[in-house]
Amino acid sequence: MATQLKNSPLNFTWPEEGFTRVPYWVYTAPEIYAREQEVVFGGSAYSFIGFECEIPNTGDFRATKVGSKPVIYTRDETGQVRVFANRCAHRGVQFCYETHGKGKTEFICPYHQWTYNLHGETIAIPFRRGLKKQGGMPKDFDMKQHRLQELKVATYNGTIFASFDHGMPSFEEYLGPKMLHWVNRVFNGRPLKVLGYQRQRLRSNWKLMFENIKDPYHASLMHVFLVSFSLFRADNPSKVQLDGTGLHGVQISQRGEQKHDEGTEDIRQNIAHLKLANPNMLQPEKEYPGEATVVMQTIWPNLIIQQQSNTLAMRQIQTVSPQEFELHWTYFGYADESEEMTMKRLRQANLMGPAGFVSADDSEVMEATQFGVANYPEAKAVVEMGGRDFEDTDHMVTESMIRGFYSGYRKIMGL
Amino acid sequence: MATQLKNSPLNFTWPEEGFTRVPYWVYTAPEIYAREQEVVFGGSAYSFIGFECEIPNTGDFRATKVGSKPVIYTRDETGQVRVFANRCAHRGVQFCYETHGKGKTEFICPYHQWTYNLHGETIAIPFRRGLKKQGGMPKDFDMKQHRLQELKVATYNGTIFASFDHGMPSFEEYLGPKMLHWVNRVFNGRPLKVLGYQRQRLRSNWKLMFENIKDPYHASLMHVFLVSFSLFRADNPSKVQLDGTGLHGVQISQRGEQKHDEGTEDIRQNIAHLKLANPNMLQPEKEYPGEATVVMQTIWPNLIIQQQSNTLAMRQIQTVSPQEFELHWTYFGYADESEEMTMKRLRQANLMGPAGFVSADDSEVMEATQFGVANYPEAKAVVEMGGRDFEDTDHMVTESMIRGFYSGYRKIMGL
Amino acid sequence: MATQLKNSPLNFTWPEEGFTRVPYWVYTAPEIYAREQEVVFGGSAYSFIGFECEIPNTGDFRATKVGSKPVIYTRDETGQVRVFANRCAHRGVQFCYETHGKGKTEFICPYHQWTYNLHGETIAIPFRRGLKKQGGMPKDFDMKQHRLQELKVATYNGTIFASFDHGMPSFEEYLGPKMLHWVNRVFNGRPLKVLGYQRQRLRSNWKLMFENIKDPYHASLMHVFLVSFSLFRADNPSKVQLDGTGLHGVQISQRGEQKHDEGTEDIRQNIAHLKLANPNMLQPEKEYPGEATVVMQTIWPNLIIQQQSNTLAMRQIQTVSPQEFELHWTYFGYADESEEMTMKRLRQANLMGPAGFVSADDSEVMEATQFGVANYPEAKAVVEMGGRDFEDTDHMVTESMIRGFYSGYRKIMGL
Amino acid sequence: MDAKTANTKTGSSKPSDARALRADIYDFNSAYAACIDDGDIMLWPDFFTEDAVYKVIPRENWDQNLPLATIFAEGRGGLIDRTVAITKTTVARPRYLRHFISNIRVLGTDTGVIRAEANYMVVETMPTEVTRILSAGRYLDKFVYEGKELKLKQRFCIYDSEIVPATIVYPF
Amino acid sequence: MDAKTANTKTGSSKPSDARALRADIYDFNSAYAACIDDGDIMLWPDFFTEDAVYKVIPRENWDQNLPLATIFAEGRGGLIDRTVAITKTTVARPRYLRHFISNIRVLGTDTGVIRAEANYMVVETMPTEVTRILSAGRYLDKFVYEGKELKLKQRFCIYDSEIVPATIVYPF
Amino acid sequence: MDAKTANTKTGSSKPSDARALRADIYDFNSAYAACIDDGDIMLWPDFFTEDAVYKVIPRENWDQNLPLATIFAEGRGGLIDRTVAITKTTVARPRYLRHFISNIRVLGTDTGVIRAEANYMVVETMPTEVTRILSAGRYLDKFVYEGKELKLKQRFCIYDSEIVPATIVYPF
Ligand code: FES
Ligand code: FES
Ligand code: FES
Ligand SMILES: [Fe+3]
Ligand SMILES: [Fe+3]
Ligand SMILES: [Fe+3]
Repeated sequence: MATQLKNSPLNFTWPEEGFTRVPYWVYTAPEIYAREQEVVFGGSAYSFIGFECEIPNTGDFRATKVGSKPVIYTRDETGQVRVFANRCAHRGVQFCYETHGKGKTEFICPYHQWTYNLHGETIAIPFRRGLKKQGGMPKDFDMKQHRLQELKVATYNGTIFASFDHGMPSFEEYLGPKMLHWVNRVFNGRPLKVLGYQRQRLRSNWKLMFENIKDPYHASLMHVFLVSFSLFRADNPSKVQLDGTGLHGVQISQRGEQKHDEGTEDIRQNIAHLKLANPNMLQPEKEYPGEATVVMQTIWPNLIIQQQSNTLAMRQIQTVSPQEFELHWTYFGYADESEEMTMKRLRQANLMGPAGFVSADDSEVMEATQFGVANYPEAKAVVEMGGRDFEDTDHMVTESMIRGFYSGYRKIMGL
Repeated sequence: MATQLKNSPLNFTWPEEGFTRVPYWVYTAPEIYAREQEVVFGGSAYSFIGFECEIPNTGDFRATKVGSKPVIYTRDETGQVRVFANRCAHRGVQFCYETHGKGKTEFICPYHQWTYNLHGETIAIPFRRGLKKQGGMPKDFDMKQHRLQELKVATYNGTIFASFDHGMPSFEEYLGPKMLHWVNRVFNGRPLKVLGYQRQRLRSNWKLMFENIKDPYHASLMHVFLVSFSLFRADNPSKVQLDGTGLHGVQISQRGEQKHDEGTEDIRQNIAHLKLANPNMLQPEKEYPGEATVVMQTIWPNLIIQQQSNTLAMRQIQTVSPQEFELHWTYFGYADESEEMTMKRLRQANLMGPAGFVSADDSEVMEATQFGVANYPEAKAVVEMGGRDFEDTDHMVTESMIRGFYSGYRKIMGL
Repeated sequence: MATQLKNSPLNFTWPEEGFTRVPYWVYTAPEIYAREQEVVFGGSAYSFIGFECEIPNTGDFRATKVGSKPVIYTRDETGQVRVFANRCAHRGVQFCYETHGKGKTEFICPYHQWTYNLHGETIAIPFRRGLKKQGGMPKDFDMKQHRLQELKVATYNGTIFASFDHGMPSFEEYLGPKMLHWVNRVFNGRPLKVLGYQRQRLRSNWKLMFENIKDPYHASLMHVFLVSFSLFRADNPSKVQLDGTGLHGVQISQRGEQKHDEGTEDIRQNIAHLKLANPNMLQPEKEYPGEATVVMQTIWPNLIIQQQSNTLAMRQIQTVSPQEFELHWTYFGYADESEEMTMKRLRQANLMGPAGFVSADDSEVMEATQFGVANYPEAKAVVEMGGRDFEDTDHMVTESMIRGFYSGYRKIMGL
Repeated sequence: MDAKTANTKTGSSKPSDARALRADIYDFNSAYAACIDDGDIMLWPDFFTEDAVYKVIPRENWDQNLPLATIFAEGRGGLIDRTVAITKTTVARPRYLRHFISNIRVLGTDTGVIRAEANYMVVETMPTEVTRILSAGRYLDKFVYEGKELKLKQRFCIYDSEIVPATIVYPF
Repeated sequence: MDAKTANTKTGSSKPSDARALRADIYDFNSAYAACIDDGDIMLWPDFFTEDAVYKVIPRENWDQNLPLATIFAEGRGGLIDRTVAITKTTVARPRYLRHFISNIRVLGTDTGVIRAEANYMVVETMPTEVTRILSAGRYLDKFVYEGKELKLKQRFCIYDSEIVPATIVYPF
Repeated sequence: MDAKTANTKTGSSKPSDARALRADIYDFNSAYAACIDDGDIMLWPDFFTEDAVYKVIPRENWDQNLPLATIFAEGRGGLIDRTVAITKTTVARPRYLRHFISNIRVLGTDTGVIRAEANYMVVETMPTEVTRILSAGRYLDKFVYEGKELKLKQRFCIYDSEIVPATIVYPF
């Protein structure tokens, strides 16, 4: 993937219909993938990194990825969160072997023990001055010029985002007030706690994950479990909102009654009579103002914020190859919540993740999409549900957010 | 593989000797593979799909592939066989998850339940008119323009072939009378029955499978089992025939006596004394007019019709990557044959397939060829046994069919 | 990998700093890898093949690889060592299936039994003259033109090297006197014996293996075991030598006392008090003149000669893909040595190989480097320890040999 | 022979009833696996007690004392709901699973509850794909006898394979 | 101890002779695997009765009641022919196989014929390649005692791994 | 029941004490694996006798009678040195190992030394990677009883997986 050269033109032509079509080569071409690493994940965007509560103290750290690029996040002695490429300034070693840890005062690369403080500055190079007057680095070698690559960090009410572009505006500006409103709903300043992780690798292009979650249309049709228990129904009050770029979006909906009517007549597999043998798995409790019970927000380029009833999770997208991505789920709650509420979240977690009563459908269909499109590069998707433009709607019967996504994607990719 | 652009030139130069040489880059280059998907499997050729008897009734279906392209075949309510790309018209999902099934009246994509009748026409799009006057597809959206991609189908005495090119001539014209003659031998209108399947994946380029089977020369040398039991010997009466393009071919031969003479003196491993502890595995019964006991026919671009004694099989080639292909064996007999004959076929099946006393040699040598050539792209095969042209012969001591194959291949590939 | 065309330009630009920087695309780009196969392993270099004592008698043989190219080495009836591409002259089969064997008077390809003598000449082609006057090779077919591809072989005191370039100078000239001096130390004409093999596959580019072993700087820092037992210390007398091209190199060092002082104060993990519960694993015996106890010599393009105390091994690099290589270890001793000495070698072997107390650190850090650099193609290594040029030194505090390596590499690759 | 003679004969370090216990668990696990691999998944809850707890837990959560499980079925009801979802609501591609359960260890018995462990590997074969390792890990079990039948009061599947390949449809 | 005391002691649900039976099958399978993995393949037929039937069957054929097998050896003779082909006529690259047989289940005994099942995995290592899963599936067995020796009257290897990686040279 | 009745009842070909012996080895191997997979590697040497020899040997060396091993630990001391290196000096990335030990065969006993074999598979999971086969092969064991405890006097791990994926950090 390293062969893409900066600014070399991509020999691909987007269908003339524009963002109501998605050409299938966009899910498979190595050149596209390499360019995405460069201008999407390596470019001017805030990628989700993790939570502040995962690294509460100075020297706590975790490893993650921005796209395919390994990074670590840690907290320095001033309490500031720092994000660095997990790549030694000397000869590139992924110097941090552990996935997480604590109590670091510095990071030492195992290879030659170049040592970095919690600001990513190189503070020690063994034998820099040589040994017994022999060897060592050149006199004019400037350690300041050889430090860990740092990312610009934005923390927001306990969440951590970062960008390889230090010219980025503030996170608030990046998201804009409309999107920020929904972020504020869950991340309202209340201290957070992590309940655990789930991770899965899909043989699917990463963009299909966004298409999936930006697509309320499917939720009311494919997810028999959701629909049967009316956790999500097309005919429940609901809306879709996008930011100006189309890259960020949110779908808002509310739970209904279990029933069979217009909303479900189109849904062949709806099982109105379905009952749970152990109902305690689904006894949601209202915890946010307003009627919305489901808010799924997508933040470019790698995050889905999931609030489905009481199950809260960040779904972070990591890319592996043109035809593989990983989904890393971090489930969370609030530090000061009751044990009962935590238990509700853990029980409702059965809906989500690699074995989720709902999400399993999605991981299966995303791979099925990749297998369907991978060998038909000349064909294309048609994305016209709800019209041919992208705008906010007061309903779920639309692919508006997908059109918005590709509108923004094409600009960034120069496609 | 999706990155090959239509009509872009291939930067490869065939050796000046022409089709008596095969340059080894033809077995490994991603650009060649992508072009093959486009112009060979996706182009003007009839690929073998399956048998009519596999889908006897309306709504029966099976999944297979044309090259790397997933398709399904089914039977509509008029009894006509239909072949469709297994790719939803909406956003590309491989909508048919099952490998086979029955009783379909329509195909429903799991993602958004776009529904297709057995003609591949889109007959239902949930929320197409929106819900409660909201959303839905644009007024001018024409379902007719968004249907399953259908392939042109040719059925011939129980076999099913299909092409992505709807301008194809009839199957009879495609094969020509000389080739058709041999197809008619086995597929004479007698109703067929499937005895079972065998599948294997080889780390080898798909063309090496054709080289192998278009090469009677090797059979009398490598296959000690065949030779020792005189099931196939170079000195048995035999011949080779090709069609005008060189792409299709057939080798015809007959069983001889177990012996040791000129025909085998060149065959070092011939074991004239070899006996079966359980002879019932090899008690062939004559079932076709004429003396031929072995007829191996290759039909461009993905089929081998195998008749070795009483074991009948279609060997379908599916491509996986430049250096991998799969061989899918469908063993069959006649619906009205005796149990004894069926048992003979099942016993003789020990000769063929992934564990075949004969075919195991072939799968091993095909991988050994790939490993031999993959890292010597600058080298080339010499294909001069039996001369430097391709024509019919009354003997097996020739690579005529391989030369014919590459003559046709180069024209189609523009190489 | 077969798609690289001879003499096509590589679209990569080396950093202007020159060989004090290594751009990370050099470890991942398929085009670079393909070119390396062509001009490095397939070009004008002597690759290590094996030992003469592995094939003592006529007809003994072993299989190995030059880069990614499969070859075999054998001994002909005159006692001369021969190296051939393991690729049949007919249609490319890796005709030698076994990894090693003996007693061959000829090599017979399994596919059509083309037969080669121990000189690689084609001596038999079954049915070459046809059968019963039918078929066969063209009258003017010249078997001499179709033989096994032979490599130019150089044997030196029991070692075997070979090159695809028959215009190569002698091995002595190739290495030059300075490098030859160190080869002579271990390979002094004393008959050798092989003690066994170890093999490992690393998800790392092959050049990182050379960087690792051409880097004495890391040894005194990363290898806690080495340092703690003072088997290798930066402050032990030691030196580095290169040939003129920079491609070959050697580091020479000597054991010291277990201690804690300037040499180790920079080494955080030094465990001065470390003791072996079973000391017999480390009771080296002097066996060469001079003070040196550790001599690690790198011979372009695929060999490391290891002499660490009494453990002797050839480490042969085989390439698998741009991001994978294999290390094949052949441990040896002298045919006439005492059982005690052999036992010392076997015990000290615990230091090396896939589970080595020392080498395990290296295999781990090589993969960690690949993972660190693979997705940052725009970044580069800084290689300035010991200066910005490459020359011999009387100390270990230098990356001189790495700079030399890339100086030579760039010339050969045209980068 | 009785335990004692066994011990004297072979120096066996285990009383014979521990042997029989492990043998029962071996048979239980074999039947359990067969139910999932080749049998009727709807019968899977019958291997558990009424108040059983079944969890599939990423090893990292277990090691960090994080409470999240990937599957969390409470009681026979929770197990039944899982089987209903598998068979009625989940839209998953067909696949074959195959369980390999080995290294069974009986850790002890308190008041009728037998604590045991085993290593498990589940390999998965998707149609037209080669067989792959879906999950490898450890069972943390609590068994009780209901009559002569062993039942699981607890099965925690702590999985090393933290990066799940695609989807977990059937239980481990 | 006798079965009854065993049962009272441990609540064991199995009579002791079923235990001994499974133990015999375990030992049989271990010897069977060792013969293929590390032993002399020519001795493989000795694990079968004179009239034995050995089949290697793709699971899809088994599930669809299609009669085709990938290997179909009838009687000791058919097994011997297979070993002769393996050792004398087949032109195959060298390889290592390794069998893992677990979850043995004794299903019952009728008139001296013991029906049993097991899960098997066979991993394959080709020279200079990493170890891979060659086949995973289930044995459907029928055993009989010839004297004190168990013999296979039937072994059907129903394999999940329908896409065979290259070639099946040695039996499962 | 005693061995004889067992034999008459089931035709068992093994004396009961051989059964108990295999059972002890099974339990031993399960504990051995748990020590490496989930336990404290520092306790690993306790599974061996004072004079034990532990080797990890590529099958090609074994088959060609080449003396080189990949790991060669002599005596309790050599085993302890290995654990010290693993925990104190080796700079290796974290990983999970999981052992699957099956097909245990008791080959015989001479003067208190029990010769046994087993097939083993060790799968490895690196952080953020899918589980892979690290090594498959065979144990060649010599056991002795120290009191009622089995100890390994010899464990040779002959591995088919000659191309080691990266690094062997923990023992097989
Ligand atoms: S690579 Fe990190 S210190 Fe040298
Ligand atoms: S992708 Fe098939 S219905 Fe939407
Ligand atoms: S390929 Fe070797 S003899 Fe034909
Ligand atoms: Fe969904
Ligand atoms: Fe053949
Ligand atoms: Fe090192």
